[in-house]
Amino acid sequence: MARNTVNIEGSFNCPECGKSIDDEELLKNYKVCPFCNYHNPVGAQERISMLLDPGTFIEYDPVLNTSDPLNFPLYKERIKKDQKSTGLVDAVITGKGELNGIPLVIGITDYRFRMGSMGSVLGEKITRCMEKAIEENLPVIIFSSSGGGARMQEGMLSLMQMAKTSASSKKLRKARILYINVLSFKSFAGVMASFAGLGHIIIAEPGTQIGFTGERGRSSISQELPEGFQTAKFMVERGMIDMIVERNEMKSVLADLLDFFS
Amino acid sequence: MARNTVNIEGSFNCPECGKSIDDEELLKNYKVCPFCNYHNPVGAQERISMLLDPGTFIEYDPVLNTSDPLNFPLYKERIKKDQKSTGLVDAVITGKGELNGIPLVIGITDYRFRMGSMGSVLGEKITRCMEKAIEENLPVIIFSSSGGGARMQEGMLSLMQMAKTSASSKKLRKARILYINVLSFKSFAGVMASFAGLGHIIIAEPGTQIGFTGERGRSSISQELPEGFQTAKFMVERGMIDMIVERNEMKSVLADLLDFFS
Amino acid sequence: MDKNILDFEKPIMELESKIEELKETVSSFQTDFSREIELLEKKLNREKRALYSNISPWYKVLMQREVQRPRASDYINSLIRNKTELFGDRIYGDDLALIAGIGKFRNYDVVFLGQEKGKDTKERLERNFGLMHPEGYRKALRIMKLAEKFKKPVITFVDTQGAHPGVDAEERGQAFAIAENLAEMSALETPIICVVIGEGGSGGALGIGVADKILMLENAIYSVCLPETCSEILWRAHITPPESAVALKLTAEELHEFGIVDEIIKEPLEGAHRDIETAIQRVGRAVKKNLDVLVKLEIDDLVEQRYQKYRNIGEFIDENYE
Amino acid sequence: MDKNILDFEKPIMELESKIEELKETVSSFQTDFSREIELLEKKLNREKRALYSNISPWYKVLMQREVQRPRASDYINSLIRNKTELFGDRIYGDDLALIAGIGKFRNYDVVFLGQEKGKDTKERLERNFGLMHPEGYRKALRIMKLAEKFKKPVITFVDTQGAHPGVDAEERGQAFAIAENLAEMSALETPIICVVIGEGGSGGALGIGVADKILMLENAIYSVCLPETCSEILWRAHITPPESAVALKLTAEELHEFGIVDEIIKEPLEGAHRDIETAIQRVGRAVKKNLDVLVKLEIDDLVEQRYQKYRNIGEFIDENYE
Ligand SMILES: [Zn+2]
Ligand SMILES: [Zn+2]
Repeated sequence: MARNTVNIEGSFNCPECGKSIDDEELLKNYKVCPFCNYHNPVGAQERISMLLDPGTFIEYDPVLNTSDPLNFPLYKERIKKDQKSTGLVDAVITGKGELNGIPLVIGITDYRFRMGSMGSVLGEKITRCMEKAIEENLPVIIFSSSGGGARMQEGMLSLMQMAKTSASSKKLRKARILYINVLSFKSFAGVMASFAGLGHIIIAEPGTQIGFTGERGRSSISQELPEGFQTAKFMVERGMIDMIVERNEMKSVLADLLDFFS
Repeated sequence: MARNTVNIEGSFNCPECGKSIDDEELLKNYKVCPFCNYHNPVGAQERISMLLDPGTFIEYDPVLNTSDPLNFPLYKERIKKDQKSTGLVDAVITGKGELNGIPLVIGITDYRFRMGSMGSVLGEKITRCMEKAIEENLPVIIFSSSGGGARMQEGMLSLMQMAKTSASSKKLRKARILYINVLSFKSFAGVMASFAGLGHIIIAEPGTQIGFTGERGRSSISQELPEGFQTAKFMVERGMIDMIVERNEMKSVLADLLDFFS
Repeated sequence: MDKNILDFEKPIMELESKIEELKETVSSFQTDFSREIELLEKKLNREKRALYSNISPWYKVLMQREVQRPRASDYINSLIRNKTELFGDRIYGDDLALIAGIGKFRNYDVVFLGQEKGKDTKERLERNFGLMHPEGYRKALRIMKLAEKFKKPVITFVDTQGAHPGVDAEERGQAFAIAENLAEMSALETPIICVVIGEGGSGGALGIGVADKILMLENAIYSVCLPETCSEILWRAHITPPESAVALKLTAEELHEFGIVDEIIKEPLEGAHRDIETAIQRVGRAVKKNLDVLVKLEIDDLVEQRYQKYRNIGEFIDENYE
Repeated sequence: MDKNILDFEKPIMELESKIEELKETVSSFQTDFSREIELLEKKLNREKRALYSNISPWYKVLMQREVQRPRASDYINSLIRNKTELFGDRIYGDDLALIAGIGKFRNYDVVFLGQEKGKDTKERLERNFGLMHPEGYRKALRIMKLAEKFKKPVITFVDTQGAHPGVDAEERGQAFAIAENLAEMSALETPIICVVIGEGGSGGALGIGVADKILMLENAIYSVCLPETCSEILWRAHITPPESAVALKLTAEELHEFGIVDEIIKEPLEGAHRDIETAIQRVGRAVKKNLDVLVKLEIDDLVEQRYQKYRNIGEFIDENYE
């Protein structure tokens, strides 16, 4: 699958239909291909600028960094590489901001950084931002673009982040704080099976791939795949997702939801 | 299907395997065929004597009778006929008693009376006995042998008994009072889709037929039926029933459950 | 519109069109016929009122089935603004026989649920003729729980012949799904208003029909079973479906007398389908009026009143007290 | 027993049998060899202790898979009296990969859940090798909710390579079912004790593994992913599964150091499978000891402590604080 983001000077070839699109036009169109409606993955910083009112975002815990607690082979190197290429410290940005004037807490996982997988930093930041939301009584929206689940290189510490972020999601529920998940590009495994699957409302962008077991895990079991398997549309039909929302309508749909549930 | 109960002088032919069984022996065996384990339907009074400690049963509302509120064709005649043949006033007996010394509230619907269907009397008696159980903080066991659902001859008053008995079942739940359903012979439609499907624990006797739509309703839709469709075993595999319990073990299993959840 | 005419209306429709023809014919005369026409039209209207206020139960049944009545989607689309439809039970599937979502009704944020039979053949098949599967009831419950959590009133529109009677529905626990809804709706901590807009059929209708207030359109029906099923069971008594429809007492008026229906919503003279906009606005007004009252109640009182409402339904002879 | 011997044990097993042979041989002599034999056996035992207290992570993995370890059913059958097994999720199906029920453990009424891999080929197929489907997680949740309602402690036995990775599990929302369990278990208002008895594999294990206390058998493993999967992902680094097993830090001791596992249950010298009864009794004692403490806590404190337990798991550099 396509991991491309806009980084070729001047123009961009759609990984779905192959057509060439002017960079500027693509950005104006929220990185959605104007020819085939392919929703290109969006980085965390880009998502913030697409969604929040300009100048309202205040980042939480911007310097939280992995300590490589397992001293895992190649982990440090790969982290550094991803930090350099994305400008992120880890695979998530969290913070507070406003959407059409409505204050909220937001978190965004980024596929470009270790496939958006969850280690201690991602788990801690998600939990902290949920706890802040409870303190300040603000709604929470989490965007997930996580093809990876619990991050292998932090072993069981990663797996336990599933329990930790699910526990803080449950705290949100108990506090009657609106919690919305938006799944974009890919959402699988340990991220999908914890905080990303626990929202009161779960939205997917068109074409998002959603599930527990990704391609790799499934390979052990050879089965005929049903048409459209694990796509957003498939998951709506299977009752798991509330709705599919086009990226250019995302802001207004979220504003409606925030307004309704406030 | 067999509606036979023991009423032929001296001996009884099993409706399942056709073998002849001595009346006395059949009764000693809880009306279960010793040859094929067919569980013959049990009347409400018989169930009480099989299950409760002798002399402990105190009946609630023994004279509650239908008023034929719709003045429905032939209803009065059929009620009189069933009253005469069963010795019951309507299709349910409720009351208080003890099982191995444990006090409880019990209700038993009887297939022989209008197929165990629910009109105002049955609904009122179920709700009253649940309310008594809440007042006295006693566990509730309801046996259902109801092939009929909401009783047609009382029209919408019958249908609303589904809501009424479900509401009192929910009151039991909120009061943390143990509620056990035992399904015997048949449990369908309006009875199954209300109080009989709401227990904390749902038990079925072997061979019980369980579902929403009975044979009549299904006839409109021609479909191949899966093997064992709507049997107790089928429903356990489909996750709807906690367990199947043989009639001769029913008392001890219920005693264990009452003991555990007390 | 032809297929929308039921047998019982044919004479009056004929009279009406004859008067129309007459009007056309006389318009070419110099003589003034207006007084005579006026008298005729008055008479026609009197006849109409008599006819439509006395539609037999069986014709009411047929009206829900054979006529292009306004459906749940009509009421929802017209009465709910800023509508967001929600899908799925988060367990097994989505059921298109039930439309569910959130939006603005008048000045209220509400959650809505509606059984939708569909408008044309394609939609009817997609929506399974409004016959819900277990996943539909579970979707309804999931979304009602959301309403409860965020303290939003629930409005449900009932219009179904019953729950889907197929093998797959049995396999996934149709009876258990409906029972759960009845239990949970009886204690849901937010106001619920149910509007019976067409055909209320047995437990399948009731599965989204437990409410603080049950409103019912004048010509809608609500029955423990189909009149045809009733006749089948009573075949030895030679009772026809029209007779069963009478015996079952399935009209709004009768159900109001039994204390089951709280309020009857008058339809336009010839039925909701002849003036859909008026019908919808009347439903809107009735819902608003009831909602205005319900939202003022303390939640505990609301839930206890709902319990007592159902607690008190039923008629019997209790010799101990009489 | 042959198939129960792993490579690393072969030399010591050989030594042991040689000593046995020797004993037999010398028994025909008049001379007393008992002193020499005793010395040999002492040496053997010292070697054994050294060997078995230093089993490599990879051999621990293999021990859970290739050896007839005691399974969830062994612990449940031996430790729980008056057992009543409960089936089904009340929604879709029953999942035999999970054994669930109620019974007496020591002086406690408890609810138990256990992932069961099965003993022979037939049972393994029936139980899907302990790989749970969404209906299994939902069955677990239904029965845990019953435990909460009636204030009974929950004991769970973890032994699975992971959640079932098939198409049907995806269709019925495997991720969503597991997520719900994690959320609900984190706040369940009754004590939960989890015992990792064999192979704890990823989210599939965790789906019944959120607890107040996590106990773990000395040789059991618990890993974010299979070592093989890890090696596959790191193939360019030429890391073999045994090396991955080291890197992943999946042993009881390592997880205890991370604060993930609360207590390690010592196995009999050669492993739980060589002395099943002792292993089971040790598990019983450890569970009882922890339960004795947990049941004394106020429910609110218990749930808050559980929250804090998970809240505090994770290692990172927070430059604002360092
Ligand atoms: Zn394109
Ligand atoms: Zn027999």
